[in-house]
Amino acid sequence: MPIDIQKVRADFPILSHTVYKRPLIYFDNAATTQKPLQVIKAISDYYENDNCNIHRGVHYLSMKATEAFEEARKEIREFINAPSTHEVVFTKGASESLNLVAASFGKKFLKPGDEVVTTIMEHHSNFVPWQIICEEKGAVLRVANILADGDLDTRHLYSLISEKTKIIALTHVSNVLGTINPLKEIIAHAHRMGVPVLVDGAQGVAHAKVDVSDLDCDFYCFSGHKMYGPMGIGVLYGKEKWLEELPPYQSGGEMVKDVRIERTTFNELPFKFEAGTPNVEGVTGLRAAVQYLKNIGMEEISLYEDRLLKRAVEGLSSISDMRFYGTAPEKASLVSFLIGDIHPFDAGTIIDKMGIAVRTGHHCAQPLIDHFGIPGTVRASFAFYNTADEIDRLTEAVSRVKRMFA
Amino acid sequence: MPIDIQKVRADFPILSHTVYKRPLIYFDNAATTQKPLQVIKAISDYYENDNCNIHRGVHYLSMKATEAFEEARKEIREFINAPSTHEVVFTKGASESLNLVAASFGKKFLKPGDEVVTTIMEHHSNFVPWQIICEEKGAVLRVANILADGDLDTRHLYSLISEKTKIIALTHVSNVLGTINPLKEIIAHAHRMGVPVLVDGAQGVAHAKVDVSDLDCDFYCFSGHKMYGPMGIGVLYGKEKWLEELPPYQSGGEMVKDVRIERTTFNELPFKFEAGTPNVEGVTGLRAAVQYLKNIGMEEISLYEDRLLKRAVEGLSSISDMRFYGTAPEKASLVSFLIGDIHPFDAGTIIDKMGIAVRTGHHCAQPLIDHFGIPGTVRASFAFYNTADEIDRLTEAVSRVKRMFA
Amino acid sequence: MTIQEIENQLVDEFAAFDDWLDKYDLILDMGKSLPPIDPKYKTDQYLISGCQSKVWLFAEYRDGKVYFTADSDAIITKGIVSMLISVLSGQAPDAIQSADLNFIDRIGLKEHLSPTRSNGLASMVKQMKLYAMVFKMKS
Amino acid sequence: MTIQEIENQLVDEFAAFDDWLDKYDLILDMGKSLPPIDPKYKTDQYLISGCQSKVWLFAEYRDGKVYFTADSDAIITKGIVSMLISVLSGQAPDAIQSADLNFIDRIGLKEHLSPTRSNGLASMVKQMKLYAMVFKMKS
Ligand SMILES: Cc1ncc(COP(=O)(O)O)c(C=O)c1O
Ligand SMILES: Cc1ncc(COP(=O)(O)O)c(C=O)c1O
Repeated sequence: MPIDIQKVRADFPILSHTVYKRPLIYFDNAATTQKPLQVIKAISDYYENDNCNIHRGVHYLSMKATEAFEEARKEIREFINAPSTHEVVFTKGASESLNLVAASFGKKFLKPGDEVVTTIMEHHSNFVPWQIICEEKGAVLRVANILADGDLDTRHLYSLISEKTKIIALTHVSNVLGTINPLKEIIAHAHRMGVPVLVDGAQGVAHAKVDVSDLDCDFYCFSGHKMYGPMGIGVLYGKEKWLEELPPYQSGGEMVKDVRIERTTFNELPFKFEAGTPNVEGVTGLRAAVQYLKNIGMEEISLYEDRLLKRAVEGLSSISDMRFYGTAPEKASLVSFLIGDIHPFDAGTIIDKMGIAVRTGHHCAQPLIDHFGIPGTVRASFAFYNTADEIDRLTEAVSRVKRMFA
Repeated sequence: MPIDIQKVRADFPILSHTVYKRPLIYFDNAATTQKPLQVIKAISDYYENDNCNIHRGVHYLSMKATEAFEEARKEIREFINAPSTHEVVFTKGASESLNLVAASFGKKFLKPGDEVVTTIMEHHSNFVPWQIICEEKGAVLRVANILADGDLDTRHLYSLISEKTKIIALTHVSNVLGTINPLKEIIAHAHRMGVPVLVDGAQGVAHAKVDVSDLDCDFYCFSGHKMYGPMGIGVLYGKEKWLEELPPYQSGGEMVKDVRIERTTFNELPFKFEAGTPNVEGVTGLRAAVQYLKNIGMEEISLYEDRLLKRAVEGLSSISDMRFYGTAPEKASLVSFLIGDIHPFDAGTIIDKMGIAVRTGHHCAQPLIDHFGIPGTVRASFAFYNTADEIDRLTEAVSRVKRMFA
Repeated sequence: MTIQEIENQLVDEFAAFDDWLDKYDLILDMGKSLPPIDPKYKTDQYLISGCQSKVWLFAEYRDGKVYFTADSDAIITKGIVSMLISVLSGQAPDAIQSADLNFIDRIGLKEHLSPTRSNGLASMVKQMKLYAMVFKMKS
Repeated sequence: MTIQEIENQLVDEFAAFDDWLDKYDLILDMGKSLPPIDPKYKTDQYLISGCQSKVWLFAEYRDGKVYFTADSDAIITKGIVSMLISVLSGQAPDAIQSADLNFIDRIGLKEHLSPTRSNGLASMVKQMKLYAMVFKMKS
């Protein structure tokens, strides 16, 4: 069923706000998405009825909260089609998931002279942790280039893979360019070379159906807050064989089996990686978000967002001197651009005053921005609650900026 | 103003629930506290009106969320009387704060033969991270004993401090025994020996006024969810001189200054330690919790909870064969006990069926439980929304358990 | 009696009580009446460790039937163990493997067999079915 | 004119406009009219780096007064810089140090001077006051 945009928008209270006396147009969805009432209510309901610390309690509330927690894990397993619930680890966000793998994988598997392959389009959260662990272990970080349209240069990527390569860490979707990487092909290639692949799914999971079994990736990381769920919760999917091998990351709480003064043994998966009191609220909210998305349908969402993208590209292209960053054929629903030589900060400030929230700057992908030799871009990123009319308002706003700075 | 218990209870919707057809009595506050409507509403309001990713955005919502985030930091600085806001780092909870310090401090300062001093009453979250980093660095973990009443054996603790000692990590309040450690004295002593002190404040911060400047501790760690705030948010207070010296923990997002392919430089405090999208929801909820506590008054809370403790001890002591764990003169508002030889799991299961939520087991403090040579304890931990009547119902429940298992 | 018949009998016994505490009184009685396990099997090798209560389980195979004995350090756990044994002990491996043990749910004790429950009973059932499978393969 | 008088004048100028875009038009004009900084000061040494736009700031001391010149790569930033310079340049160190610059707030541009804002302007004001302090100490 196609998206009923009025109905959908009614689910997101913040969308009816005004800023600077103009209706808010929220195009900063790649930074964080807004939350439907269903998620907000799931959180209030949780605190009003079920709040409790979980797992080890034998009392009623604790059992109820534990059950809710583990039910959420099932729901998320299904959402990404992970083979098993114990391959679904809850973290505080994509950054933590990525740091966890970099730290634990690095600790166990990286030795001097080893190599980690990544790309120049990575978000800092999938770049700096590898840079740090490589330096610590005397390993080398190899960085794959992009082509002129923002597509990953897979030939360059493949040329970087050798017997020294211990892991490939790359993004599903670039948060600056929108480029959707050909994961299946890359992963199959890497596996033929015996190299595991970590995917940063922060920008991937909310906009199209993700199937980690089909992708056959070794790790997949994402955040709740970028998929209409709460802040402070994220997921690390990892293949059992890897998660079993990796040493624990943080410790304390539920993740131990036996703590002796002399030595500690660790709990089984997924608990081994979940130190401290888990964020039951976050998991409950994320579950509500997943249910909401399932209800609308990921296919409908993709189709709708693709149409928004098409309209945005058409509208903005009609303005002269536009410089687009990221025009790959497979592209998520966002546009990164500069308006002639106008500084992105200038453009963003004025666009904001017209009630439109866009992000400007390097978008935590500085190596990529440096590659282009620019101070940053203006990025408008769309969600299924945005409308064609809002897109047209963006085009008008950009024209206005151009006139103001002429 | 003394606590108006009816008014207070009305703020906590969950307290009017029934379980097994009996009114819920929630005595698992040391595991997690319930949330007042003010906190629940702060969260909904945030998502309905202000939700946004922060810091680097130039648009309206982002600026508003950034301001809210930094205002919360100020409020929490004031709550614990930290000298400066940049000494207040947001984490996902006490466990993460503790892991952060253990990992970063260990990386920088621990060498083979060095020693870390801790106590046998620590929660796993302040024990296992030190155990792991000590093993990694070839350092030795020294563990201070307790006295018969559950007080820390400070003479033993002091005897463990030497030139080899690099840091002391101890809890403010034991989550099993309730013992409140004489922090000021210990910290002053440690500082005379030139040794910094980390305090696990997870059980300390919600029950009495904490003043980190007065304590002069080097680090103080706590969780939002144990102080009437949301799950998924916590705090690390650290003295500037230490936080400046420690290497970053997780990376990505706001915590970098400049990311080059060759090398990354890091942001200033506190951002250096805040990788990834911060949990603005959690921080907003925590702020509401702090305001709520300030409104009631920490002194009133302490007085009230002390009275509950006194009543519980008196009531339970009237039952024969009770075995109490933790009877130190300075004690937080919780009782840990066994009823004769009845297994804590048996006792807890029956007490639960009477509608009373208590926790049973080792409470993530296995070294301490092993020290006593018992399978665990039953722990009832009180909050300012509990009543004298509820305490009496616990005494009855315990008598009933005793009769059932006689 | 078949597994199903014994299950029904147990459900009936509990149906007589309305209050949870009375049901647990019955569980305690069952716990106390669990025949003791041979002390030589009360070792780590036969231990199924939950987080809070321990369960020791031993099984023998005679004449096509599996016989279980068990013990626990907690009496409520012993009570549930006792029920499981009365249902499964003396049955054929096939019957044990296919038993869905829904009587626990029907009595209202489902929580005790939940894998997130901290008492090792879920692992115990798994272990009982494993014994059955192994005996069947060997025979 | 005193700092306060110049501030008031600026506030009046903005009061004429109701719409935010008109106010920003005025800021752009001010940005364009900022006297250029001597290129030799447009180096890293004089750079105050915000996250998004760069600001270069130079100061001289003559006859008891501090004179600032500055530049930025973003025109809005230049506009705000231009206002700050028109208010503070040519003033005595004491006056600069004690200026609270609330005109920015009164105009409704407070956000631009917020330390969490990503444009280096808060650091620029800090730097201007620092210059004033240093010049005062030297004299
Ligand atoms: C591609 C990509 N990876 C990782 C992240 C980090 O996600 P988070 O900040 O939620 O941890 C982001 C978002 O900021 C992103 O866009
Ligand atoms: C004394 C103590 N330290 C640390 C923790 C860990 O706190 P959290 O689980 O919120 O990270 C707890 C609570 O579980 C505790 O009681």
